[in-house]
Amino acid sequence: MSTGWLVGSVVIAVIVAPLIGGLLRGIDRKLTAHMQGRIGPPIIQNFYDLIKLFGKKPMVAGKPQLVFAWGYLFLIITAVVFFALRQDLLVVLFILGFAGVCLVLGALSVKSPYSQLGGHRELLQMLAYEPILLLAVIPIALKTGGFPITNIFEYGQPLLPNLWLTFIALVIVLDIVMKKSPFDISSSEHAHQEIVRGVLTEYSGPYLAIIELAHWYELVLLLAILGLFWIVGSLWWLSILTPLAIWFILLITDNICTRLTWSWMVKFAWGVGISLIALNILVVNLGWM
Amino acid sequence: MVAILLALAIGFPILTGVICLGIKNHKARAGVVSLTTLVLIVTSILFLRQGSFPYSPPPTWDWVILVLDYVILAYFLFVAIRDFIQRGMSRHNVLAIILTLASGIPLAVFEFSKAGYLPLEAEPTLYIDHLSIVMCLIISIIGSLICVYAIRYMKDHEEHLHVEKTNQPRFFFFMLIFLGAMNGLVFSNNLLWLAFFWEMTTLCCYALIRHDETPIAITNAFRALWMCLIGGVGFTLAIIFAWNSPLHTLSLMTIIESGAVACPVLLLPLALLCLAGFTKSAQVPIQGWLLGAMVAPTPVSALLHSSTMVNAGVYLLLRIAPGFQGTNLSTFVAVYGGTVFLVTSILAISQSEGKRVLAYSTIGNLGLIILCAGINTPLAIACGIMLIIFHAISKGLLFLCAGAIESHIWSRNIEDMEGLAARLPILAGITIAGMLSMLVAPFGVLITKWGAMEAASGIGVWSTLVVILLMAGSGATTVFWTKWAGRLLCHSPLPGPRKPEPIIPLYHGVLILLIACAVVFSILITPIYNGVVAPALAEAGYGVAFTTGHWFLKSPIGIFAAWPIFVVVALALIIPSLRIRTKPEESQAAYMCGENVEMGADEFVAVADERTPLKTGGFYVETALGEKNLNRFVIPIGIVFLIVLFAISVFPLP
Amino acid sequence: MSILTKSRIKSPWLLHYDCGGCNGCDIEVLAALTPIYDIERFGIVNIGNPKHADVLLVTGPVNHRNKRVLRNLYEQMPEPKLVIAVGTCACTGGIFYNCPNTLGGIDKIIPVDVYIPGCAVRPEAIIDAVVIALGKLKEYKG
Amino acid sequence: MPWMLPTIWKNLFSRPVTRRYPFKDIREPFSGYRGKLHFDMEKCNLCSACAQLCPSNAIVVDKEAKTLKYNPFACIYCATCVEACPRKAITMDTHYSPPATVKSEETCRP
Amino acid sequence: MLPEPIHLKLELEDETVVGVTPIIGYIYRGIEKAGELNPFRNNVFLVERICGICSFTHALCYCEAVEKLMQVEVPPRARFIRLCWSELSRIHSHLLWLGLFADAMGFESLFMQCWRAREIILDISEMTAGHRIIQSTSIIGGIRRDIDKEMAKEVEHKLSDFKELMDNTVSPTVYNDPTIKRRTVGKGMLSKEQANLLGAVGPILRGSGVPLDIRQTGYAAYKETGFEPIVESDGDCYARTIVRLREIYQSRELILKALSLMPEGDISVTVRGNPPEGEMIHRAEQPRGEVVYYIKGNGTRNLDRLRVRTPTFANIPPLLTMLPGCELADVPVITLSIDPCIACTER
Ligand code: SF4
Ligand code: SF4
Ligand code: SF4
Ligand code: SF4
Ligand code: SF4
Ligand code: SF4
Ligand code: SF4
Repeated sequence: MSTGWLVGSVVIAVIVAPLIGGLLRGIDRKLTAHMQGRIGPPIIQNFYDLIKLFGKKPMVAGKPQLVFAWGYLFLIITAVVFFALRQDLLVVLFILGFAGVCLVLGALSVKSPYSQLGGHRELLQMLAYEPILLLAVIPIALKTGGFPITNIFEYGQPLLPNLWLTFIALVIVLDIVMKKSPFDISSSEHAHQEIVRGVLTEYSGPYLAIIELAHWYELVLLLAILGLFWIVGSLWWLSILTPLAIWFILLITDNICTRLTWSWMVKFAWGVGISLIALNILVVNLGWM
Repeated sequence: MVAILLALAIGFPILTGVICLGIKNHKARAGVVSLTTLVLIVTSILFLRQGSFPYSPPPTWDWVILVLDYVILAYFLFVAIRDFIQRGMSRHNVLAIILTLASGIPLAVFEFSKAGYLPLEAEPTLYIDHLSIVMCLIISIIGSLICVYAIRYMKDHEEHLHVEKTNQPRFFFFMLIFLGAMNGLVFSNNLLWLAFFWEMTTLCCYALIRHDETPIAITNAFRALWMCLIGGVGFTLAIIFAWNSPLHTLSLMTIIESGAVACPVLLLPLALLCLAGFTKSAQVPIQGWLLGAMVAPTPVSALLHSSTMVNAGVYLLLRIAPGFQGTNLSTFVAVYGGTVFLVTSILAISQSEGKRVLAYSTIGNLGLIILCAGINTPLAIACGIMLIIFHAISKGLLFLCAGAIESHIWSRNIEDMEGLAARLPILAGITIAGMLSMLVAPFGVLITKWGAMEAASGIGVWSTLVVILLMAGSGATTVFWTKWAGRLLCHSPLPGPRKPEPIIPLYHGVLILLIACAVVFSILITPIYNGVVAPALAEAGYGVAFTTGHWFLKSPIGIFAAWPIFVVVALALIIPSLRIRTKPEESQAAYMCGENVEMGADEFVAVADERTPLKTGGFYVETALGEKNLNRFVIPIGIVFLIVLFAISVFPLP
Repeated sequence: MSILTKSRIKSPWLLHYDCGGCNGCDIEVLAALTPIYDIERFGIVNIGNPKHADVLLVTGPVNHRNKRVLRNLYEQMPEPKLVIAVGTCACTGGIFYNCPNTLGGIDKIIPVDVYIPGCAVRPEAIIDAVVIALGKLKEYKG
Repeated sequence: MPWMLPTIWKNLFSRPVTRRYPFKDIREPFSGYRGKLHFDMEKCNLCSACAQLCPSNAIVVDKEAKTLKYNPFACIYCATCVEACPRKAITMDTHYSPPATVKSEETCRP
Repeated sequence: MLPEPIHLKLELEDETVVGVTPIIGYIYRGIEKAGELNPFRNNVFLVERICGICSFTHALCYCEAVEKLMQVEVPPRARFIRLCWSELSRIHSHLLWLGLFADAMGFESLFMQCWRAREIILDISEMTAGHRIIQSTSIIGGIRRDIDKEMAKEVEHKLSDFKELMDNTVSPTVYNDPTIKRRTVGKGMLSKEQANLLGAVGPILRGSGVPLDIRQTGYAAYKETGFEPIVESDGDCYARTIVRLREIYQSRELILKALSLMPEGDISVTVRGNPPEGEMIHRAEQPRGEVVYYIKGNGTRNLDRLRVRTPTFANIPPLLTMLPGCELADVPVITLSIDPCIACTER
């Protein structure tokens, strides 16, 4: 790939990703509303929210909080950039992990009961999904012969038929990261449960906006990772459609079940997610897929 | 020239240690210690410039070593028997006696029967290569910094404990001779020499854990002693089996070069050396001694139990790894290391005492290095070596931070550290940075984790298991580090007026130096790789692990770009401080359902309108993941592993 | 109208606090969120956290115990912020005018932007009130 | 889990039940709704029966000044006054009292 | 989304609750005192606003207490219509609760469906009484509005819509959904003995297997319509949920029965004079359980004492025994399972 191409894709990724993310969140709310028999907000509602938040008077609960908020955003953008540059997938995920740590530390840095609790829950959430996310890279690398995303592009065959077990495990991760039922443990979109808004409790105004923006990037990045499973010449449109379909299924799941507890989540994620991937690695190793 | 260098590296600290024993004056002792450390640092750098070389001292030295070896063993016997008499029989002193005899008697019988009153020689006696130079740099630089730090720490420590007659001469004696012993250990090629220095570090370890002479310290010292002596027994047996093998040698190089594939008989001595390595690195099931060792003064923990002595074990494994390449032993070592990593990382979650968390994390990271040794590919070995470097820096730093914090709050409990970021911003900041350096992406420890993952993702059922252990363990480490960092950070948004943090040059200086090392080395990972790791790999007969370009590390299957992430982190740190001048009126108290007593106080209104202080706490899952609960499984698992170790080395399957 | 003002008008997040009402108005506030009225159409979310909220909906006549809470919540909301007194008892004390432990209206404690009469108020009235309150944002400078 | 599925699926593809107040599909209040109060001062003779019975003190009749003051922000819309007025001077709208930015009393003079 | 402020001071160990102290007083207004200052007829409107959820039952219980004290015979038609409104408020209260309960478990779409069904009930209430939730139709001596034939038809029609909606959405989910069961079955256990000992009332009591419901005493028109309490024996959050869900259906049946059995006639009698000297206690079954009114007259138009004992107050001790030992995530679920109403607890 030429340098121009690379620079272009980075610029597009950095600018377009949040637009898609915001739009997806808006559609999410709209669809959820419709599923509940309501009309729901306009699709671009989340952009209004974001701009409004940026326009609010800053209110700060301690300086470290801000450092971590910015750190969270920047690191996620870095991950997106690395992804756009088709760098090592494992590195992308490590950066994402760092970003997650920032979010938790930001929450833990304020002595507030809700924020503390939310931080700890988020941590457990990371405990649940991080290993799966990182492990998911292994079967991909085994198939394509390396960790860089370039390899996937050059592989020449869709990955999904062989790696659907891994794919399912990643869907679980996506559900946890999107904080949808049954995994909305550390904070919930609708903020009236026992921990108010968990990790976000003590952020306000522009800083809340920063975190929100980072969430958008994160969502798009994860969907893009799911999209990698279809990347191949003529079927490229499937790599856009599949993640969207998955995302839609997750929306439905969100609406048909309750939130479960964190201990269940960790058990489920480790038990099911890790075994799925382990099985997949094994099967690939044995050459059956 | 090289002889002088060796004398400076090994002999000089031992000499100054002995001198310290006689110095009563605090200042003078500080001078001697500082001088030693300076010499050591310079020497180690000269070693780096010198490169690898073999060296055999005159045969008289073999005699000296032989005699001193028995002296040390005799001393162990003496203290154990004395303890038996003074404090009555206990599991620890009995085992110490038995194991001393078990390693001393066979050795004596063997030496005197086989060699006919002559010390066994091996050519060359000492061999200096890049792996040992890396170790020497760690020992000399980090070890020295810790000794410097200890000058101040021991003063505070004794003041806090109201010690009447200072014990510092003895303390620094052991600290310094330990540095010499470690250098000797990493340079030795003759197994007998190696075993001697090995016992010498055990001696220092025992003496330093015991330093405070409290009953618990003494008990834990004996526990450390007998557990480390298992390694001594392993060494003795390894020597005997190696000599009795067709190679008929005591030279480590010869054994490794031959390798167990060519000569399966060597599998047993190699497995015994692995066992010795496991004990020194406090791997499951004998992790107990390292945790017990945390009663020692903090510089001891930093020096022996994190950055230096425990590294001897993993050093040995990396050293002999080429020897068992391609055998089941190698697979075993990888799975074992991974299991230890996972188990200890989970155990660390439930710990509320800071130093115990550090100890578990240390054991876990050593497990990770062992895992690398077991994977045994160039990439893995490179990662193992780099992990030794970065882990030593970060963990040494964290222990020293724990010590410095302790000297302020006189507690090691994580819960008591709540809100230190407000009270001691510099110290807490360094500590948090240190934790992050253990945990997150651009720092060296994670780069090596990345490499290990890439290396471990090879083909095979076992590699599947190993990566899963590795990843699950990493998940657990995130939890305990983040939790601890969070406790340090947790403070109420509007704190009252603060006293500025007292700056203690010896503490802050050393800490800043170490954190700078962690950052700079992580950024300079490519020169470090090219400078020391790549030659070490080549010398051990491995292929190329990474190529470098744009200051990125490239493996055949991946690329790691560290510095761009650093740039981002720097931005995240700088932007808020540039853009946001927090005005006081922008600060706002935490949300407590509107029940804050007044803005700023971290109290809320509760029963009968009383002010109730807000208490927050970390998350420990003590009931589910506590030591009591998990050790029921962990120790048997460890024992099963050791049984498997012998099974596969005695009956090597194809 | 600048895009910021427009966004502010399009995205009011509510914090609802019951200062001692009878639940009548409170459940109507909730009812406004549900399918029949669905105030999320206007971008309104019930956020439950003063630090995120733009509009404070208060029901009830305020008593000597919760006035402190009310003031704290109000202070923890970042500017620009609006307050709506929901229901007769939040406006003046209403039926509780002679109860010994009521203060008679939340405007005794914090400034109020819009008053909704009614006991209990209808969800439609809440929608009207939010619209009136948001009108005030057009003049907001800061 | 699947038991909610038919519902949300149906909802997703059918028109939302939302009444689009204040734009359209507004359900008019039922005829008996107790809304805004109107005082017909032609009929009123300031007998103050309403003021005496009002449970929330929303009506004050000042016979000397010949005024009847009514505070819609204190009224609980219970309709007691409507039933009590001997001259049927008080009526109730089916529309609720509108929200306002200031609390204003209505002062009525015959 | 607990709409009301109660402050539970929780002591946590990791995420397990080890201690609970309820802190109240955020809603206390002094209604009972005001009840002595107001004329006794006006108190109807005041007690209705002790709480806006079962406001009608408060009014009914107060009115019947005063009527008993003054020995007024209420026309039978009034008693039947009172029953209708009282059951309507039970349906809307239970649905409201079920919605909040679902929301506490993060089941938002169920919440929305419950509240959507509830709007039908509120429409009935607005149509018959003139207001969505505060009916203000019961007065001393009877009721203020009649439900005529046409209106009764309309009500029946709406109630069958309601049943259809419930049958298709809410009920199957609550009965079958595994995630709901996971969060509620076995949570917040209260045995039959404990329930009796700690004085639990209402669905909590019946959820623990005790068949006790004040409607059995046959006030209003319950004697004529007949009534059997609904009981579940498991004593956990799920049992309480099922009790309430079944009561929704039962209430619908009761309304239909009352509408069909309702005799023609006056809807109120004129009550003259003031309550005589003397005391009276009257009980009624609110959605949350037994409410007790105590009044003391002194021959003037003001009462000497008005005292209300409300169901949530009685249910707090059982709550405090349910909470310790549960996970933090279960606290809202368990707390909500007693359907706490602070407004009337503190008055
Ligand atoms: S505890 Fe929860 S529900 Fe209660 S006031 Fe606080 S945030 Fe609201
Ligand atoms: S205004 Fe009326 S209905 Fe609303 S909270 Fe107050 S008393 Fe209750
Ligand atoms: S009761 Fe009727 S006539 Fe008498 S003052 Fe009131 S409005 Fe006028
Ligand atoms: S409707 Fe009721 S509260 Fe309003 S003025 Fe009439 S009597 Fe008073
Ligand atoms: S009367 Fe109310 S405020 Fe006073 S102590 Fe009792 S509960 Fe608390
Ligand atoms: S029990 Fe609850 S709903 Fe019923 S009157 Fe009391 S507070 Fe209101
Ligand atoms: S225990 Fe009963 S009688 Fe005593 S104060 Fe409480 S409610 Fe009144």
